[in-house]
Amino acid sequence: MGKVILEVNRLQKFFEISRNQTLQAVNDVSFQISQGETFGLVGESGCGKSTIGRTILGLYDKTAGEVLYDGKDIHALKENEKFQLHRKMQMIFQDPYASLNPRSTVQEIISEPMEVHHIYRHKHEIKERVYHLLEEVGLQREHANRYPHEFSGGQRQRIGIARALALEPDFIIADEPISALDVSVQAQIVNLLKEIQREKGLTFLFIAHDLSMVKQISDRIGVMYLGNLVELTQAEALYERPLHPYTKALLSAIPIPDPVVEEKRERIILQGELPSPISPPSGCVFRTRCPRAMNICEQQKPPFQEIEPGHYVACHLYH
Amino acid sequence: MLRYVGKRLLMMLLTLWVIVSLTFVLMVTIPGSPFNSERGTNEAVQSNLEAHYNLDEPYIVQYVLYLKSIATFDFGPSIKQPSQTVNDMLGRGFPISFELGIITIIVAVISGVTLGVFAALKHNQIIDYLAMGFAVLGISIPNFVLATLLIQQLAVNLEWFPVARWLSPTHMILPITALATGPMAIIARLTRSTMLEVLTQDYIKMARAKGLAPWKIICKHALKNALMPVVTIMGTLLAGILTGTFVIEKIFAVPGMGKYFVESINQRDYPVIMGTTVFYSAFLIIMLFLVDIAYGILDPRIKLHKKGGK
Amino acid sequence: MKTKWVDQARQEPVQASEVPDAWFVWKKQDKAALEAVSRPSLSYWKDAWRRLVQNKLAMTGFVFLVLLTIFAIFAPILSPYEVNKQDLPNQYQPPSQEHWFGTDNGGRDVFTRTWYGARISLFVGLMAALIDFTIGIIYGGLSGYKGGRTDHIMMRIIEVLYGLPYLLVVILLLVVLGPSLGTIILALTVTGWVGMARIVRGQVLQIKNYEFVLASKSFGTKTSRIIRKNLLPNTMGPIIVQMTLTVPSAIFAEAFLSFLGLGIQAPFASWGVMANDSLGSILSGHWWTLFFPAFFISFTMFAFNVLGDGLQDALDPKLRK
Amino acid sequence: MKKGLVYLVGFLVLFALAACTAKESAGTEEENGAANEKEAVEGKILQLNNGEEPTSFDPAIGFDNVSWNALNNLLEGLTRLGEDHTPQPAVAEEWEISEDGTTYTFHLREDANWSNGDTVVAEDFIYAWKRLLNPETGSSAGFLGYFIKGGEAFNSGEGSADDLGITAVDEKTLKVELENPTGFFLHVLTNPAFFPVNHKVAEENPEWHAEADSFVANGPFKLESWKHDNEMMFTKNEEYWDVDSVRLDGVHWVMVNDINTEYQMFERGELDSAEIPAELSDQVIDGDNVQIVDQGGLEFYRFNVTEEPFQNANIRKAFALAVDQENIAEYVVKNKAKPAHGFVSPGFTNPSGEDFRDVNGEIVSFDPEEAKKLLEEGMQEEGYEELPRVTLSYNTDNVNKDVAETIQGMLSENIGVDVELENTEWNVFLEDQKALKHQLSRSSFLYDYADPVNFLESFITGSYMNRTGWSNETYDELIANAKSEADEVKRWEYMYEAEKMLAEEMPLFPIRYYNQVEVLQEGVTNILRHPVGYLDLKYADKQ
Amino acid sequence: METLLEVRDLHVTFSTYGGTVKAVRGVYFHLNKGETLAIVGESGCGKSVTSQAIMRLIPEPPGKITKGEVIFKGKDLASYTEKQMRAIRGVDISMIFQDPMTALNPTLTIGTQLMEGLREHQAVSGEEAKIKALEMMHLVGIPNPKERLKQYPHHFSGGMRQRIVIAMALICEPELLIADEPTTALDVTIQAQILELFGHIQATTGVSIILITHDLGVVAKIADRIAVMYAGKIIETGTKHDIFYDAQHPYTKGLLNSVPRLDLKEERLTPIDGTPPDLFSPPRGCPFTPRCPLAMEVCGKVYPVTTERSRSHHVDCWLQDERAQQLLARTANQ
Repeated sequence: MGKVILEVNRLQKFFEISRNQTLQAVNDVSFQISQGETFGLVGESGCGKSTIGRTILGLYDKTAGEVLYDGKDIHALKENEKFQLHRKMQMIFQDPYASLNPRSTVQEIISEPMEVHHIYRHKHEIKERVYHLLEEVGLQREHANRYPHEFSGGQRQRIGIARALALEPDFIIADEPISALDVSVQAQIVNLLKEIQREKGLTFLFIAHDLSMVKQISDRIGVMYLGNLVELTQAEALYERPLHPYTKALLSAIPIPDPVVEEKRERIILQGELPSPISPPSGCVFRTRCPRAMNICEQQKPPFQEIEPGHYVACHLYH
Repeated sequence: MLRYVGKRLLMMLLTLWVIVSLTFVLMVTIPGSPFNSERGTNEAVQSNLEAHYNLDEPYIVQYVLYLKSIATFDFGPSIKQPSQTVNDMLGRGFPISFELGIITIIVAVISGVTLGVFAALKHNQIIDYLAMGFAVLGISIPNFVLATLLIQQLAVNLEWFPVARWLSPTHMILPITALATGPMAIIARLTRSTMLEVLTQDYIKMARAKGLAPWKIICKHALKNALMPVVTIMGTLLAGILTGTFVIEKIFAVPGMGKYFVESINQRDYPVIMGTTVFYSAFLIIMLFLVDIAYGILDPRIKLHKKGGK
Repeated sequence: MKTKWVDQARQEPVQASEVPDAWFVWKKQDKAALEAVSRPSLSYWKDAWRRLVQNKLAMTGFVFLVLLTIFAIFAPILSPYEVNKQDLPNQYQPPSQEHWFGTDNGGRDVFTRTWYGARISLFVGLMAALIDFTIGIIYGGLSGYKGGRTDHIMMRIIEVLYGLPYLLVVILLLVVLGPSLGTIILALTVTGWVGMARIVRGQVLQIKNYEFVLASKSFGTKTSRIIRKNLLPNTMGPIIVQMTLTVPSAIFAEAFLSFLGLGIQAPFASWGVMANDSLGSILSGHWWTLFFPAFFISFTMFAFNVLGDGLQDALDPKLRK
Repeated sequence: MKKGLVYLVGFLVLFALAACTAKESAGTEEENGAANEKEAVEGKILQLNNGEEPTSFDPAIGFDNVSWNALNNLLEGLTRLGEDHTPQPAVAEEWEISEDGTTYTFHLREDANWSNGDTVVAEDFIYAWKRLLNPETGSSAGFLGYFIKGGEAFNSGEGSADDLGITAVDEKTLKVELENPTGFFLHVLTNPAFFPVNHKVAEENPEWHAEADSFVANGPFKLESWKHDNEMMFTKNEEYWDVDSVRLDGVHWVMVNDINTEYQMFERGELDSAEIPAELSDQVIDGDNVQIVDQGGLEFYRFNVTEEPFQNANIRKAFALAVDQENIAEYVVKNKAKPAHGFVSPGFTNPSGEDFRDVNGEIVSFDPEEAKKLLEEGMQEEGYEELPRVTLSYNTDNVNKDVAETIQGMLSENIGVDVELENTEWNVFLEDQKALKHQLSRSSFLYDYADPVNFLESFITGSYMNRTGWSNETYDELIANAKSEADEVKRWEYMYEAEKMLAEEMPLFPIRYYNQVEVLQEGVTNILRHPVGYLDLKYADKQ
Repeated sequence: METLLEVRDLHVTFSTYGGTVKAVRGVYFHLNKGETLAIVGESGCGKSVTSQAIMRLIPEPPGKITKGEVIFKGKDLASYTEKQMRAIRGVDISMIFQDPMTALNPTLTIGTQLMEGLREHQAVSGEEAKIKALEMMHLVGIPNPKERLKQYPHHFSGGMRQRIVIAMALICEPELLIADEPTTALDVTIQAQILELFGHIQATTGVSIILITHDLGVVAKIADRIAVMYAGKIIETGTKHDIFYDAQHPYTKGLLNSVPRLDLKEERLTPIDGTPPDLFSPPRGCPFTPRCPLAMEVCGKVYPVTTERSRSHHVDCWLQDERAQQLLARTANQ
């Protein structure tokens, strides 16, 4: 693994809903991402994974903690430095329908970041670059003059990827890039991302709710629950030796497209519902649904600790 | 909930205060005086009158006095009709304007919603076109033209209704028709479009999948949801109707408070201007508040004590 | 020969044996066809226009408005009568060869005056809509885009404006400034922009959270460019619809003001002034003096409304697939 | 729970609202009761429209048509205009005038009573007149009392009520001293400002005039009910001294402030009398049921002689002569309006029985040729290459607008001057006119009493009514004489002279004389209207 | 086994501004009593439209069932009047929609919505309806059913709502339940709960289920038979085992290959290239041709005949033809 490129330290992001209600979207999350690595961040909807992505990118202000990119706190950067940082860090969005401006042509969409950053002096250079990018993501240059709505979901997502690649970034945050797509197309996109990574040596933060896909692409995976990172380890380790009860339940909940395996499989069905992030449970946030909850879980928040080399977990069972 | 209401009430008072202050500023800026007359009066008489109505005081004192009168809801006598107090005028005029306005709203809502629902159900059929044609026509005719036409045709020529005044239910039909046509048309159009949208919703499909009778689906599932935008524009509509009442009241000689509104300004009858403005604004603000509450009742999702959320 | 095979399998079961052997060879892979986009390329506006054209009622309205504009521009020039030239002994002439719409109380040609009135009414309507549009976009856009406290305060201000008795403000304005085209437009827009601001705000609030705006932000785009390139083009649909409704309602409101005696400065007359001045003709039977201005108010209202409805349908993103 | 609260709050607000209005409308309900009695009033009820709510039934305050029309039938002064429009004995049965014409002694009728049974006494007049002139009252009719000795001083806050020239000789005798001999004083007395007030009632309840319950009448009718801003019911006043002459059992007044609606109500039979909307005039005016009565008054336009180009008399005259009054009357104002070719309206007869108008003749006549000539002359005098821009101002009103448009057209056609029109709301208009901010502005005058000097004195230097900036010593002198001269013949001479001066100097030019036009239902008779004076229903009848 | 439902040659079109969309283009399938049939396909393939067409819930206009028979218990529902259909809906056939957030009317209480179907079709008193409703709430596992009956949809989480929708669908004890992507909008852990619930319900009530989904994983556990749909056609049907272990159609295979397996280690997913066809103008022949790695000239010209691999396993693919097999063999040899 290369050097650490992104470091998230005890990041907190709260949203003030009203005077006395605060939504604790991200609460005390720490992780590091190394150069060339793909870091997967999984969790169910509302667990704060997208918020982390957006906070890292500076789209949201943090509440506490720090985000260091190349050792620099991105929230403390000057306007100009921030602007430069945007060249290195790009984002791919979840909804291929909403993430492309419906009034712009593909050409305009992909060239926008280049125009903003004044990368090329001539119009035709930008145009050539757009064609190149389109081909890189498996589309054709003829598509440049079309509008987003004329494309299928997968094609649109590829346009989004082309846009993210336009500035030749080092680091890409992919915020659920496949969850809105059809199964057969999901694989296209995942493969495309993998390919791009291999070719350009990019670092990825891959956010998803679908563990099976994340596993395909990630080197390491962090599991989030209700704003907290509950487990973090190598991808294989997570599947082979999940430690946190939530991770276990999450893994067991994923159906396997194989009737025989499926019939033999013992499922851990979590009871109850996800608590509200406005008033999360005391102690361990998972304790209300945890099949192995103990008294201490109610009183004390479990620390996020390294149990095995490179395997972090926040659970009282392992302390 | 109570906190919400308290907060809203406070907000309403603040709004009212701003309106009162604005009105006061506008009022003292306009040239002219309530004592202007063709013949002219003696200076002594003038200054006596001015002193009597505190018009010789500095503006700030007058302003405070007005605020005081508003706080006690006692606006004092009219300058132009000194034997009457503003409270008398409002007390007389408001119930009538209120009656006219409320019946109009009810008529407009009921007929507008019915029209809109039918049009939506018969989407792109002849009934739809007829209803919408009618609705657009309703918005298109200026109400003073409509009112005069109605009188000439239905009252004078056909003798079905009395020409004017506000005495019995038959007297009410023409003015209410003239006043309700516009809002009815607006409501009809709005109902139609929201109804069309609601009808495509999953819960309507779900209700159909349950095998419910069509009318039940319309009344129970669709209508309530389709009404919400109607409730939302109710505030604006209400303000429009209140303005419209002035025209209608004049043409139909309805003794409401619309005329005080205009005449008080023309005559520079300051207490009346102040009184009617405050009353009108307060009424409108309260109505807007009620609309909000009605919205909350109609839509259980709206939590009045907090806004937004994720 | 070929057509016989096409997709008929289920109706008349094709016998596999009927299919020539020669067809059982690998088909050449066509990468381009794989990503082919079969639909015709249309910009948003072209597509909307195409859909608008299909709407007969809306097109009727549109054509009417175009004709109206043409007439308003040229009819007074071509008319042999001067708009304000009185010919008292010739008053109240019914429509005839010489005076297509008859003459009014001053013996003036109603036809000529109607088209002059059209100029004024349309000008008032368009100006009001334009001003509403400008203020509405700036105010609503700012309020919606900034959000939070700014939005809160700006919305409160709008609430106050809502509570303000419109009539009072208008009368006061007209009293202070005197009647002129400018005053009337000012009176119409003084609270009129609120509706537009609300719509813009609602749109902006919705769109600013769309991912394409976030995307733009994510590569450091400046706010002004985001508003210009991302927000405004996407809020245009409802705004245009709102504008098509503002124009006639301003014309209408101007008519209402003329009823209050606050119309534009004589001897020029908008439709509203003309209609109000000849209200008595309902009684007297000089129907033409009222009918023509009233008809044009109504029909303009009608045309704008159906056009607005049509535009709403045409510009509705939900209908795009 | 939440829902319940929501309902609760909703109801509370509604209730609060209802409570507010309930409190205020408590008075209205009583009035409703009174109004219902109206249904019980049987017999000949005349249905009339008063347009709007009378300003006040306090004779000192209600100084306008909407008050006078009603008040003239509820109260009665010392004199009352008869069918020949001259003052007749009313509450005063007879009177003596001193040699020098400055002292009047009125003897009140023994049987002149108030509707509550009190007799009308001299003190009632003194009380009323003192109130009229008291600056505290704030009456705008105060100037009418200036004929009375000490009146002006008291009203200006310089004198005191005690110095007023009015004394009660005894309960039924009233002595009035005047500043100057005033030949038309008996006519002045017919103005409602001089109506008596039942001082006993008024002292007890200063607001006696505000409601029907407390109102005491001494005229042909009494106030049965009064729903403010809505309707009034008058019934025959059985206490009235001349009750036998009153033929109506009552008058029902509505307040409809829209001329079209009024006419439509008439058409439908809901009213017995209505004004004629100008548009309908051609169709209606020649009918048998139309009553047309002259009204003393003039519609005219003022020049502002302090503003260019109207400092020049020739230019003023050119404008005046370019306006065709005939056409304005016939086609614009309609309703048989009379074009004005002089300033004093017809109907004022001199001591020898000749009409003022006939003596002075047509002194301002439409003459476009002459107008052009005068304009050229005037422009030469002033050295104008081009006439400065002229704005014609009028106060917002449909008829005013039509007239102004017509004048605009005539000026353009006859002397080639294009003026701009400008209308403002009345209050602003008046302020501007007083402040001489207009160039050429529409004006009107209605006589308060039947003497030409009422109008003519408006244009003396410094008069409140002048508003032209025009000042002429000779004219001032003529008017001073016309006001103080005891010899009537001489006095009229001064007035002829004065009017001619106006035509010569032309600080204003006339448009038309006023008239009163109404349509009546069949069988409605004897509704009396005076050229100078107010609606009289004493003799009115209805089949 | 008794056949409960049989769909024959169903065609559905939608007219839109852009033209006519042929959403369902001759669909055949059947469902036996007590079994679970899964219709699998990607978005836009016509699976939802098929399910709604069975219940005749296609909004007309713009939709139109242009052709086809829907034989339910021996009777052709396609010939039923709207009134007759109403008596079927909710009573014999019930339906669950994809998004539990929108399938419930936000302005009515859960109780009202739960009971209205029952009260519409059966003469029951309010009390009886309530008892039944509570029973259903219990069946679908909603705690505190009594209080929750009085609440509004927004008080419930997505999973709970879906349970309510299921309860609503089952309250009249229908014989057939059509579930249109019932778990797509839910989180994995909740999805597992709901899938568990389906099994539980079928065991308790014996209801037949048509499960519409795009997720082959979901199907693996609960379906008995699977129909794979593509571009408005059912291209392969078979039992669970037929499809998962003996898939014949390249599309089915592609679908299976593109799904990541949590339990297996694999370096690279095999996606299906390209995009599904636009149904404005469906392609001639087999609609999968442009994306098919084994496409032959014939595929683009003629829609394949249905090959019966076994009694339960049917495939629409020219590869089943002998000549294609020969071609394959030849290619393999090279």
